[in-house]
Amino acid sequence: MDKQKIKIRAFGLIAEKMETDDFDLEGLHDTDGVRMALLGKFPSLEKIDFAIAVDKELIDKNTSLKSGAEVALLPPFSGG
Amino acid sequence: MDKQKIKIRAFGLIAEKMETDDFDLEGLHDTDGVRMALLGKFPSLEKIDFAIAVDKELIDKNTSLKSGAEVALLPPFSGG
Amino acid sequence: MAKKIKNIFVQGPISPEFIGESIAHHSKKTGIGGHSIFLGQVRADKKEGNQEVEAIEYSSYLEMALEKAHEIREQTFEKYDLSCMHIHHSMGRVEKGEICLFVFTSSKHREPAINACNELVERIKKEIPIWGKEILSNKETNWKTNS
Amino acid sequence: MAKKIKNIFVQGPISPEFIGESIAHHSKKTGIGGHSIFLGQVRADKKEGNQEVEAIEYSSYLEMALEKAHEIREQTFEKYDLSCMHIHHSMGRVEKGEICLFVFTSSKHREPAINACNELVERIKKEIPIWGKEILSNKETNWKTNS
Repeated sequence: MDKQKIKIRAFGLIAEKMETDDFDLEGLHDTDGVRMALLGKFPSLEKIDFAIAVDKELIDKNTSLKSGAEVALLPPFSGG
Repeated sequence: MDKQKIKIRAFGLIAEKMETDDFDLEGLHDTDGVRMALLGKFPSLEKIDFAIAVDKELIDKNTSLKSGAEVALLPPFSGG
Repeated sequence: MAKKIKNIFVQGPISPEFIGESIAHHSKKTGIGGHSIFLGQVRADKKEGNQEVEAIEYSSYLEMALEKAHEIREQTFEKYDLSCMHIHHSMGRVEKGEICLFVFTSSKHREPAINACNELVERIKKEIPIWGKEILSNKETNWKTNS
Repeated sequence: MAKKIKNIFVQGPISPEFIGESIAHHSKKTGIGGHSIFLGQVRADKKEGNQEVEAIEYSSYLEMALEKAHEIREQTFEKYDLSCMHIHHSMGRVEKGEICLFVFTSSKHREPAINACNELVERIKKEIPIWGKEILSNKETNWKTNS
């Protein structure tokens, strides 16, 4: 069995829609896989614009994940 | 006798050189005349860059003066 | 060798007294000729249904935000000839009329301070993971968007 | 019909507390989203003969300065969509490290406040008849020039 664990962190509108902001996913090896798993679990995310950061770095294409990686779901920033 | 009176006001370096900042001149009818009279009285002004304002408006060419006009001698501004 | 990462976050609003004190701290730095300051203030925007923004509640991806702020800080010091740079952003609730962002730059001549301050404000809004949730007069909420 | 001409001059330095209070006064204006502030501070420049600037003594052609400041003020309100604009400049002696110029603009969105503040600083330095006499450590004086 695939025990690779990925830590998911959600913020802003995404956390609100998921009703959680911090959980683990198992058996995923890249960010496209994470995105698919999340859309399966939380269909309402489909309509929401968000970026992904892996270990605090924004990514702009599918990125492979090591066990323990932190994948953050980031709606558009609105500081200031 | 020509009694037209012009009020002269001097500022900054000009006032320092003249050792006065407020006096009247008589018998002058334009700013070129004022400039000549002042250079005669205060030869050290020759080397100093200054602008002239008539009744608080900067002028850039010879300007005729009514009696009672205020002619200000303004070295380069250095506020701030 | 890495420089210490500064905390940019303040709980709640940034007080005008804090800003005054922050300015006062620079009077010993007699090489400074100009300071540029930008302040963001929570606006009571009108929303649909005659609602108004009462407050904004800020949250952040803290670890990433501090790393990004550090990177922006280092790059701005590299690019502009600055004597000082200070960035403060609110977390948590800030009422309308209160200050949520304070960017403060200082330099010998005015241009670097002014240009750096403007660039910092743009970069903070675009690049730092902070989210504002508007609290409306009817207690409903709305996620703020930056233009 | 003419608007009242405001006094922009303050005797001596502009205190950081005054700046803090001035910021605090805007918390009731909940249509404001951004403030831009520029502060000029007296710099202890090195001069010939190992002398240093200790203070600057400001003088002005007061009547013309206030008229010009009023004109700049009206033109800036015309050009930019501002909620507020405040200009304060010192007269008399200001020590090194103290503040001699305080320009403060506010607007709904940040751009007008920032652009107006920058333009005001440039115009104040170029167009308002104010002169600064630098007092050096050996008590000699030197008329400041703006670059």
